[in-house]
Amino acid sequence: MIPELITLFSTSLTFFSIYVILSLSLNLEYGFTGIPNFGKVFFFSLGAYVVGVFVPRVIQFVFNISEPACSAFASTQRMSIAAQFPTLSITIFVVSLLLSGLLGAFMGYVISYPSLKLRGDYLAISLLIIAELSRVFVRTEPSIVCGNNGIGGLPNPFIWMQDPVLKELTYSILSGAIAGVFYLYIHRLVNSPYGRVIKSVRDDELVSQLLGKDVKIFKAQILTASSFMSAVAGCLYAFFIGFVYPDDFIIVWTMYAWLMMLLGGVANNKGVILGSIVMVVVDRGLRRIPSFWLSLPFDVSYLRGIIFTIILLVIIMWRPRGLLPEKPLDTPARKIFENHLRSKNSLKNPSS
Amino acid sequence: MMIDLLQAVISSIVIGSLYALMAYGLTLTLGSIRIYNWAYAEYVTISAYVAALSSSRYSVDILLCFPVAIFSAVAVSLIVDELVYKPLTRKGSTIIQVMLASIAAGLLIRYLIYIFASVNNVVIIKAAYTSKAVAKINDLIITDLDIFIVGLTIFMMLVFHFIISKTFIGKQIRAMWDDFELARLSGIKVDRVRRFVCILVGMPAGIIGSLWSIYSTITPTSGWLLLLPAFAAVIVGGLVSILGAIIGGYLLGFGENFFMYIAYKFAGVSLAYKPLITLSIMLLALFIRADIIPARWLLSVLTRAATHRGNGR
Amino acid sequence: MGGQAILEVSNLSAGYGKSQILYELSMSVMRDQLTLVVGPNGSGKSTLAKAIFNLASIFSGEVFFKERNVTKLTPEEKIIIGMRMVPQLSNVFENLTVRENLETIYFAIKSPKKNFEDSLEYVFSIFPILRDKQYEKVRTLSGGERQMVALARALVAKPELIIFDEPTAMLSPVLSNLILNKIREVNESGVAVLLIEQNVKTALRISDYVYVLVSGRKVLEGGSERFINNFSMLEDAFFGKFPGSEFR
Amino acid sequence: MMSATSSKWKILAYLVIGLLIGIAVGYALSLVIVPAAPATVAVKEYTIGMIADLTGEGADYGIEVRDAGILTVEEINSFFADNKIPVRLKLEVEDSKTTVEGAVSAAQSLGGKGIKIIVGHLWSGQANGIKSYIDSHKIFTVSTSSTSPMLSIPNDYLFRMQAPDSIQGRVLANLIWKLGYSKVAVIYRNDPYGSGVYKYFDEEFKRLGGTIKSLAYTPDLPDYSSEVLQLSSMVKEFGGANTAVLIIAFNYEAIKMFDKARLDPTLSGVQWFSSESLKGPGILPPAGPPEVADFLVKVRLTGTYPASLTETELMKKFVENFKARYGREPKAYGAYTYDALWVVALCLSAAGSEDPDTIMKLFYNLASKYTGATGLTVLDVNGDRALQDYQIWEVKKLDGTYDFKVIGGWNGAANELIVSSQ
Repeated sequence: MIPELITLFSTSLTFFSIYVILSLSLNLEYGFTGIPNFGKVFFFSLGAYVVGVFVPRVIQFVFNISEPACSAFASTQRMSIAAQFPTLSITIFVVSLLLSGLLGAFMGYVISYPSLKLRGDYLAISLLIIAELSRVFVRTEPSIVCGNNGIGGLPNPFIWMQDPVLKELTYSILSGAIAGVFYLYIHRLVNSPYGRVIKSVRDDELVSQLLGKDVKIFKAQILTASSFMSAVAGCLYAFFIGFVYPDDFIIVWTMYAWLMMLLGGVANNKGVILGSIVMVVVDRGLRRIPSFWLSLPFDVSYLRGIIFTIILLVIIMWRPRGLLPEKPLDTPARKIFENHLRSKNSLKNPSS
Repeated sequence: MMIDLLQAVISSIVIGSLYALMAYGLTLTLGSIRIYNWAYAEYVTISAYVAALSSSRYSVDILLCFPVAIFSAVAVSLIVDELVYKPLTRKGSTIIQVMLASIAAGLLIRYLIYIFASVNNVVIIKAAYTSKAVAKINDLIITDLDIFIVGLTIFMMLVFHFIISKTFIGKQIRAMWDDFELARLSGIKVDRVRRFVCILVGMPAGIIGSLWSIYSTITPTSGWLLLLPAFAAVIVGGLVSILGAIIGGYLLGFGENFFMYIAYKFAGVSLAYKPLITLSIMLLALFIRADIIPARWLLSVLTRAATHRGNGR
Repeated sequence: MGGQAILEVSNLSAGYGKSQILYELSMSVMRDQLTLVVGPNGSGKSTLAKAIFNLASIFSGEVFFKERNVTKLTPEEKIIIGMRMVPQLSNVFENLTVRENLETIYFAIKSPKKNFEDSLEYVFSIFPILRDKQYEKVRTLSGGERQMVALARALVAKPELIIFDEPTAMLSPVLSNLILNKIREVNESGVAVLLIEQNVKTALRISDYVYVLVSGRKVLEGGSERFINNFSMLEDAFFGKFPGSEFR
Repeated sequence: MMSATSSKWKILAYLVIGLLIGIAVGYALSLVIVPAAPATVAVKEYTIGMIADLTGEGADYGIEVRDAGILTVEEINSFFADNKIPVRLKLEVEDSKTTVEGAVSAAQSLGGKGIKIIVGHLWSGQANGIKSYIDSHKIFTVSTSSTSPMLSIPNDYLFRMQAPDSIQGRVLANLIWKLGYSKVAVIYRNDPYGSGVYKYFDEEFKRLGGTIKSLAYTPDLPDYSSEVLQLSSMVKEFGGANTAVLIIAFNYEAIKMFDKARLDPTLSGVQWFSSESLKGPGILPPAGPPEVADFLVKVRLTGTYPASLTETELMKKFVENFKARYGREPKAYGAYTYDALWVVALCLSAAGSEDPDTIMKLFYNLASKYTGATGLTVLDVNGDRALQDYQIWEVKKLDGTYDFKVIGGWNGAANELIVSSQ
């Protein structure tokens, strides 16, 4: 009973953190800078692939396991070994976290090059295609994560804790912390002068160019940062699931990210949190209700999909800026300015 | 050897014409009502199921299945437009929001199809029609289905071309394609034209669906699997050029079958890489469009060859 | 005045989205006159045209066409009852031929089919150049010719009122004079014209009655000759020396 | 206009709130109802997780396994009740959507509910997927369907009611060789199952002295015409004489291939063989298209199927009950589910707890004594079925209806192949 509750909590928390990171990064791209990233799942999957490539190879190299990394036997060995070496498993986790982040950032930077030249909608489709392309490639290419067999035996950093409940709890708390760090980082970022600039880029590129801001550089930086975050999310996901499988990373992930962002509120980080909460509750919640309780003739998983898509449609139709509206920046400068306005409220509020 | 190549060419043409017709529908939506219609996949799937079910379960003659399927596709296309796209356009949503909505609508429909299929236990189904070889030059086989597919698609494309270029409604569509506001300022009843476009777009979907249900077994994801190459064709064709889209369709058909086969035969490339060809071609085209690959002339040739170029700016 | 006014605009406040640009503007266009609207940039001239055609968002006020309240009519319907508008920039279908450009608007108005050739003749009599270019795509035409096509589109199907939004924008002086004269001809042929112009001097010469807009408000109106005589009045209005122009 | 949007917003807000409430209720229910059972009497109720493909392309198999499971649990419970054994079973079914990640998330959500024992229709890809999870969380898992040799691993938590395909591969090789074919063109699914069967078939057939050309195909493509084209050119290169084709595929992909192949004179001129995955619902009419069935008759599609040669009493009984309950025959893995659940039930009653390690030990020796619907379920060191008989079937058309006709068998104990000559 109690362990069940804990497991439920930790699972939800882990997914919540992953969702938050994903949607935060999308919010940074679309909400604040206006880059329509329809390839979210691509950057997300990068993180997972890094785990799938890096972790097994390293463990097998260190303990020279001769078995091919893809074989289930090798994966069992990896798990049992990692269970004996806490420091090792944690180090591997940290390193692969960094690696995936860096790879994500790098790809983000690379992608930013074409995306600057493409018009918004072209960018959207091409990112969507890149995501699909990479998935198909990884699924076909056996040397990365064993093609469409997927690769297992990715030891959770806390696998050495004998009690799985405790293990998952620790992991969830860790990922929650990571999400929190990202949240604070973005909050600071968008409320800084930098934040004002990217918003101006979103609202009117030309003007911000005329103001002497190099739009290209800003977009590149944003894409790099957000891709870093998405990749980290993917890494967390891979370690939690303990198995990397290309066909897992289909367009639905991208849709989820958009759903969470739009639901909560575009360009509003609190909104993103709200969106992620709704997401987790619906997702995990429906998972916990076996289909025969709902007495449906079909499986619940379809119902989940339907609920999500309907919410998404409703949002786009009636509340395209999300439930929570975009707030003006809270910077010291602005506070002073507002006081100034209050003192002599003759002037109109200058734009930008 | 030679025979195999020819066989590959034939399947290239068959698949190519399917893509071309589908790309046609997508281009029409994109050009005249400015929508990246990702839900188009589900129009195809639905009509495929309608055709397959009515022919296999209720043993309707396959030729009668076509009109039924086409009708269903048209109906869906109209419904989706009325419920999703038109309201959004009225609200002045950005093209990105509409694209998002179309993907969402598509997923919704797909889930519904899944539910329908799993409840009635018809997840995997095929139209009841036995295609036979009509021509056999020693080992080279041409089935009646091949001929039927190629003939029908080309015929439909000609019909659509006539409608677009000659009839008055076609001219109105092109006017809308050109400049939406001005079309309204010319007294063109944009909503009526829009509805007509939806019908015009639904028909190819219906035809593709019913043809595919004969050509291969269908599952709720068949439409989506077909949509990616079709979109690739659209992009290769320059997004808003009908002729371009058709050329792109055949290009991809050959890419996936003929070139893939050659690559396998002579370079030992695994057949599994087939989808990659599509997607790479698509990406290449996009990058050419964005001047990231300095080969603009290649695309501009395509687009200039096209009957008319919408304002892709 | 109201007597043979074909277009009445009363207390019109309009803008885009939430931002208001026109403030309680009232004006009227006479059947047989060429009415001119002038004003500095951003004074809301184009917004006025758009608002009359329900293409901008109207906050308050009405628009009457032939004593009928047409404020809420859609642009399509307004075309059908005989109003026309020639927008400033994209005012022709680039990828249609000249003929098709004319057809689209002619048949959209359900005019009798058999008379199409006659109307073409009429149009070509005004713009002879278009006759031999009628099967060419507008894309291939020069700037001046495009404007002519735009005018032709407005004329082809028996209009009663045409609103021109800066027809001479981006045209050489010679061409703009030509176009303006054509517009005058149109007006003399018995079509009421509301002309929105920037190069005031030329426009004044062909117009009968003038409204001056400054920052969304009507600051001045009167017969053209009055302004031709002392042009300084206008200049002062433009530079905001007039009663009513010193809000902001 | 403002009022309109705000009202819309209200609607949306209500929708979301309503959703949250609904879900919250769901939680409450799930938490209240799950623990409610043990609190009743001295009778212990153990919840057994079941993972099956209830949706997606593999639903035919998954649903059969689920139905067999429900049937069996009822039987077990009534048996225990009659014999005053204080043990009851309860089934908690999770859908795995015919995908690997579906199985993984299913396993996780079962694990999240504190379930210690899982019985499931887990084909090898899925079993491979959930393996790390069940091992690290100590969840005792029995698969009714996985047969990949890749997963033959000593003292892990994955047990399998079927023998690994290392045996089936050999049986196929011997079968094809015995029928007088020395050259085989193989097309196999590029996943643990397909490559597993292929690997051992390849070894054995080469050992027997045959030659092989092979082609791996990617699952879930819309169209397989180029694969089929390639297959036929492989057969051509063999020259047709004493050449056969072996297809190791899932039914929904196989149908597409057959439908292309039936028009190819080369491919319809040779005999085809298949592993057990094609024997099952979905490939023959009414589910499958008749023209494909005709093709299969024409090429005399012959294959193996793991089942005891002498039909046991239990099997008869199970089939009768299944028919009586669901009005259709158990075609594929139902019987294995039946046996798996029975052995698990016996273990639970013997152990008196669901501690996975105790269950593991018990499972070994109880299984080796239990003779179920599918014969004696002895396990090898890897926790896989050790002794496995295989039926040899061929697609035949008898007075209008198509069926898998048993034409011979492989005696697992004696390692000998009998094929009725015709």
